Amino acid sequence: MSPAVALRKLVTIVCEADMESTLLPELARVGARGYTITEARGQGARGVRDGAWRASSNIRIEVLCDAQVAGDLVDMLQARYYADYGMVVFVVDAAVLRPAKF
Amino acid sequence: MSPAVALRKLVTIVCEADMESTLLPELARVGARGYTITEARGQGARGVRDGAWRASSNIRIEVLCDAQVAGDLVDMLQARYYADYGMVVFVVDAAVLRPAKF
Amino acid sequence: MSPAVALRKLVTIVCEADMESTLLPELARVGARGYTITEARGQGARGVRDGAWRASSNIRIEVLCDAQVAGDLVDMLQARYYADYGMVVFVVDAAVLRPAKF
Amino acid sequence: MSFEPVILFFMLGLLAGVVRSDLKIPGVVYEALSIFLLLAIGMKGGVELARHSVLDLALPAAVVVGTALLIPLAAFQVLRVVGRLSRPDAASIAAHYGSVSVVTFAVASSYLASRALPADGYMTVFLALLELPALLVGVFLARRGQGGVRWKALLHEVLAGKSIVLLAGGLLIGWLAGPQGIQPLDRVFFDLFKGMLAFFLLEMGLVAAGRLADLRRAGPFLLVFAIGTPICAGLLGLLTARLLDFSVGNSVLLATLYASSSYIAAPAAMRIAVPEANPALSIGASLGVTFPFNLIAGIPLYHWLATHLKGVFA
Amino acid sequence: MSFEPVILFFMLGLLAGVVRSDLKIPGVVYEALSIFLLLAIGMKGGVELARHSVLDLALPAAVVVGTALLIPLAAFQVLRVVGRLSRPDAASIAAHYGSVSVVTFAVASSYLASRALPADGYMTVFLALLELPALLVGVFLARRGQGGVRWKALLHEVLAGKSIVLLAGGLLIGWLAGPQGIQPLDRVFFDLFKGMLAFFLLEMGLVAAGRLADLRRAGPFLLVFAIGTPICAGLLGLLTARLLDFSVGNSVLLATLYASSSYIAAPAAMRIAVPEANPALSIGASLGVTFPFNLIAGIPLYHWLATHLKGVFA
Amino acid sequence: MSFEPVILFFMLGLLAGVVRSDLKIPGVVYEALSIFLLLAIGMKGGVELARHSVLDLALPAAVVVGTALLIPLAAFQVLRVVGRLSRPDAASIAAHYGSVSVVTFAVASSYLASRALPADGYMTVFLALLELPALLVGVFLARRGQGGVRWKALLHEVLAGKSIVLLAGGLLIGWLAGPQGIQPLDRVFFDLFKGMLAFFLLEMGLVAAGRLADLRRAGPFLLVFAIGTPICAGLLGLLTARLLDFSVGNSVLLATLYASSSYIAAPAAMRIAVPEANPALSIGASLGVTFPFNLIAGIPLYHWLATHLKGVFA
Ligand SMILES: Nc1ncnc2c1ncn2[C@@H]1O[C@H](COP(=O)(O)O)[C@@H](O)[C@H]1O
Ligand SMILES: Nc1ncnc2c1ncn2[C@@H]1O[C@H](COP(=O)(O)O)[C@@H](O)[C@H]1O
Ligand SMILES: Nc1ncnc2c1ncn2[C@@H]1O[C@H](COP(=O)(O)O)[C@@H](O)[C@H]1O
Ligand code: NA
Ligand code: NA
Ligand code: NA
Repeated sequence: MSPAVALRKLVTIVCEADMESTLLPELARVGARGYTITEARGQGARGVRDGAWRASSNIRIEVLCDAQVAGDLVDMLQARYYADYGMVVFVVDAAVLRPAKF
Repeated sequence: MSPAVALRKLVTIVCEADMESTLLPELARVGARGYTITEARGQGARGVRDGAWRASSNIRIEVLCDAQVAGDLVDMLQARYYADYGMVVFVVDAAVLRPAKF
Repeated sequence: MSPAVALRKLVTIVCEADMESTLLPELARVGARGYTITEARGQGARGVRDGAWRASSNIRIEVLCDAQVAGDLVDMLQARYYADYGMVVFVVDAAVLRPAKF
Repeated sequence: MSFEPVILFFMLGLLAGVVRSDLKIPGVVYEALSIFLLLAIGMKGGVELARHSVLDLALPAAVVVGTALLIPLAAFQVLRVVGRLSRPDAASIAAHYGSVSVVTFAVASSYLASRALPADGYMTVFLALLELPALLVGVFLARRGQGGVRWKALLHEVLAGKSIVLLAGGLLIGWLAGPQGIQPLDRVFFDLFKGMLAFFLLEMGLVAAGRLADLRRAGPFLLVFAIGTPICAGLLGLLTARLLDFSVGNSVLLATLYASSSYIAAPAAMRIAVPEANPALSIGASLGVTFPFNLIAGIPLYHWLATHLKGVFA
Repeated sequence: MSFEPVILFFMLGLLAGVVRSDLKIPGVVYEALSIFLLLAIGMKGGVELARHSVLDLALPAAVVVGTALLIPLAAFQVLRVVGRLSRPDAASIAAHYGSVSVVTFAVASSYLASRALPADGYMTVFLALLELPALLVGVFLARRGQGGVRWKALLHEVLAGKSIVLLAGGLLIGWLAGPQGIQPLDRVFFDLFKGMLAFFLLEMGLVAAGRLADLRRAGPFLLVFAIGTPICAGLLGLLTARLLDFSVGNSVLLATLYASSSYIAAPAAMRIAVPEANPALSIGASLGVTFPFNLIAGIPLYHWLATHLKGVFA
Repeated sequence: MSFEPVILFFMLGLLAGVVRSDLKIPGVVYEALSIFLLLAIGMKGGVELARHSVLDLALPAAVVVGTALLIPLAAFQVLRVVGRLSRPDAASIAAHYGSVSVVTFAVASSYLASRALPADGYMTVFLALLELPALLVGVFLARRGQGGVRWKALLHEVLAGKSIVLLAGGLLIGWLAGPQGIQPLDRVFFDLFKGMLAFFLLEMGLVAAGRLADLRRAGPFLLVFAIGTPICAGLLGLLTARLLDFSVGNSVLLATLYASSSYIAAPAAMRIAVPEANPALSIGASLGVTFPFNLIAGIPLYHWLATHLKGVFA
């Protein structure tokens, strides 16, 4: 692949749709420069969330960032939101173009 | 990253939307404790699925689980559904918080 | 996991929804045999894209392919589209069933 | 021949699909419109039903369901013997043609209305009754001698499927509320019906355009089948109507029901119960050929035949 | 008892949910319908408001908002002391019951209309005014002595929330445009109202069916609470109406407002302001029990009480 | 000045966007409403067209398309020379202003209707004809002397684009079906038109609010351009109307077409054909300034001018 490729972290957060307005400023605060959101539904420890109305819909947020920001992001979510909200977070290594962007 | 992080498998299944009611119980049967679904469309060996109506829509199911469940899940899909349905399955390593959850 | 599993690349492209009709033929041209699309919104260097209308919506395209096609795909996107469009591309290793398919 | 204007919307959709327009009607709008149409058709039927004794319908219903079962059985033989299709494919296609199309029925009703030909509201009951049995027959044909059918799951799939729930639910609501009770809802469910049908047909045109390619791959036999079957089934419907001494309007509706093929309930049910069947064949034939054929040529043909058969038999 | 036909749609949705039908109304349709209903209710109120002096409403509004605040305060005590719920859960549920349900109000209006019982359009103003205060009380109860509430963010969340924006915006548009100005929009906002409400109730039935399971887990106390609270709150509403010398129609509407519990604004606001509260409890009680109770039994009950209390007091 | 009430919905949307309300109209609803409006406008025009000879329109159409081409050419010069914008940006913005806005046209029609000012249905034909040419001019200006334009792909993009397909398709359906044939569809396509337009404007207000920020970054030149251009283009439209001896109603509509700038077809076409152009500039100016300007001040201004110019020339 082209020389401009470098490894970064892809952090994916699946959470309640109602958290969007709360979480987005937090992402910026820990240093994320962007995000991508898709609408989702699912099931987990807190039961089925079928997307029939906003209160039972999920969103799936993806953040590409460096390892430092990824760590801070995960720690922040753990410290402030994990206890009270239906939420799943996972981190994957991803090769990106224009690494300076993330 | 925080010490509570551990490696798990992220299994992603892209398949016909009509399979949802059939597949979800199967996931639980092989031991998956949750899943996330997003609506999708696409193209593959069976042609274009443009999402214009249910019969040509796909869904994208993500399951976070341990390697054992991931293996069973993939084997089950292979054995029972691969021959007859438009379906793509791939598995990625993911670092998760609260690993006991998956 | 079953012996039919092999490693491939998962290329994910997040870009403006209006690019869909332009990009899909390009994917085929570099040798991709399929793709999966989900509707998305997000934020990046070019500002917020909130999905309120087509002109501010994103799509998220996933392509499973071998390393060769992945490299060509990323190079093509870099050469022809990166300068002018809001776009993020990342590549992840994925274990797939039926590797001959990709 | 004077055109049903709603059909023009189907043609516009077809054209847009063929010239690869970027016109796309979101899948969600398709869902919402189909819910509206099913409910509205059910309610219209239910309101009319309130004017009749339900018991009077029992015998005609039995006759209609019984003769309609000949359609999937005969279609299966033709598909196997003449078309040399695999057992699952033949069974799945037979199920589609044995079942019914709600939208074709709606277009036929609106065809009759614009010609001031009266038809009875309780015909909707036959619509609801004819959806399920052919699907069961299809699964039975696919699985004969094999076992392994999860009949309970299948029955649940169809009986709790959205088309039966909405049609039967609408019938019940219309029947319970009666004309007076429904009246404040008329503005939505009745006045808007034809416009909504026009939109839905625009969308069906777009979808059908995509199915034509599938069909082209399938060869000429299926094409002939997809036009011959509605004509034969329509004739069977007219004979049954004659037997039951139906009016011309009711006869046209019954012929249309027999001639129409399903593309809402059947594809989903077959995909689950007969997964080896290739949906491109059944949906390509049903939606790509039979649906437009019925809309454009079939309904006027059944009308013409109903008028003339009346004379022959009388 | 003669049935409001729109309620039949709620029951159909409930039934479809209980038999696990594949009938699903896309979330987007839910959003679109709720926007329509909020705007239309606001506009209807605004047009009527143009016929009154706004100042005349100031005193009744103060009384109504004041007495309505007793509901969350009393509910909180009951939930804490009798129900032994945690402080956040008790506060969140209290906020839901102190706030109001727009759809319950709409069904009550349509109940009155089909009985030709007059009610004043400005009742919508109370609807808009009653949504917010109970939410603030709920957050206050949850956080008392703890600090750390971002009141500004919360106020923004609710005041700029879609239900207030659409209700108040609709009121303003109706008021500015007046009956003549609105008239070309009547075909959509007034004529279609009841049919759209029917659709929305179908959807609410599906959603409520899913909530019933949540509630079953919560035990019998919450069930009793979810039926007892609307009755008590409804009585408080009737007393307040009596105090303000309201007509029977207005009294029924006020009682319904007091008795109704929120499931649009409250869940979102509580999720953000009191995240430790379990939404399964508040939504399960509010949507799974109180909403259907008010629709089916509550509104006729408040009507009956309004008619008879009138006699008692007079 | 008496207000078109539909404009209040635009303002409500704008306000909701500015106060960062959580009110969001799903993108799917935007799509569905725009399909409805395009089809309905086309059909209305087609029905009226049936009353005229199409040939009579050929000459005026040529004149209208010809003079309207001056708009993108002049705008390009101004943007290059005065605004010092890059060639692609200037070309893309010029294309937006040379093309037309369907919703602005609809608001002008409804403005005339509520003032009982007659206008001819065939004006819709000009709407359909004016969309495309300016887009071609824009691409030509961007690429002059460079080559590399895929004209075939571009023509297909626009001609098979949803706005042309639906407008032209609606015109054809209305023309083929005629007033009687369309009549059963009136309840949806004509009666609901204004209410649907109101909803769409609510959504446009939300979208426009988001664009204002883009524009602020672009500096004062573009702001002046976005208000000056519609005034000049509107005057050109009035002169053309005078030349063609149009009625006052038709003159207002033509001026509005000239003055309006595209934000459905143009953004998508420019994004593909002139990707180096920054869409924040063209959409910010077109949707953030010119669209609201035309709605609130432009249309009444063109009306006033049309009435007075009539006197001047006569
Ligand atoms: N094992 C899992 N795999 C994938 N997604 C999950 C999993 N568990 C939970 N989720 C998602 O995360 C949301 C919240 O999970 P929970 O907090 O466990 O209820 C669920 O609604 C799912 O969308
Ligand atoms: N190479 C690929 N990359 C990403 N998604 C694919 C690929 N091939 C197939 N898909 C997805 O899987 C669905 C079914 O694939 P198929 O069975 O090959 O038709 C398609 O509609 C796509 O959404
Ligand atoms: N750091 C990031 N993480 C995830 N998605 C991103 C990121 N940056 C940009 N995106 C997505 O890519 C789109 C275009 O990005 P941009 O070109 O930076 O404006 C955005 O609208 C987001 O959906
Ligand atoms: Na049939
Ligand atoms: Na209340
Ligand atoms: Na213009």
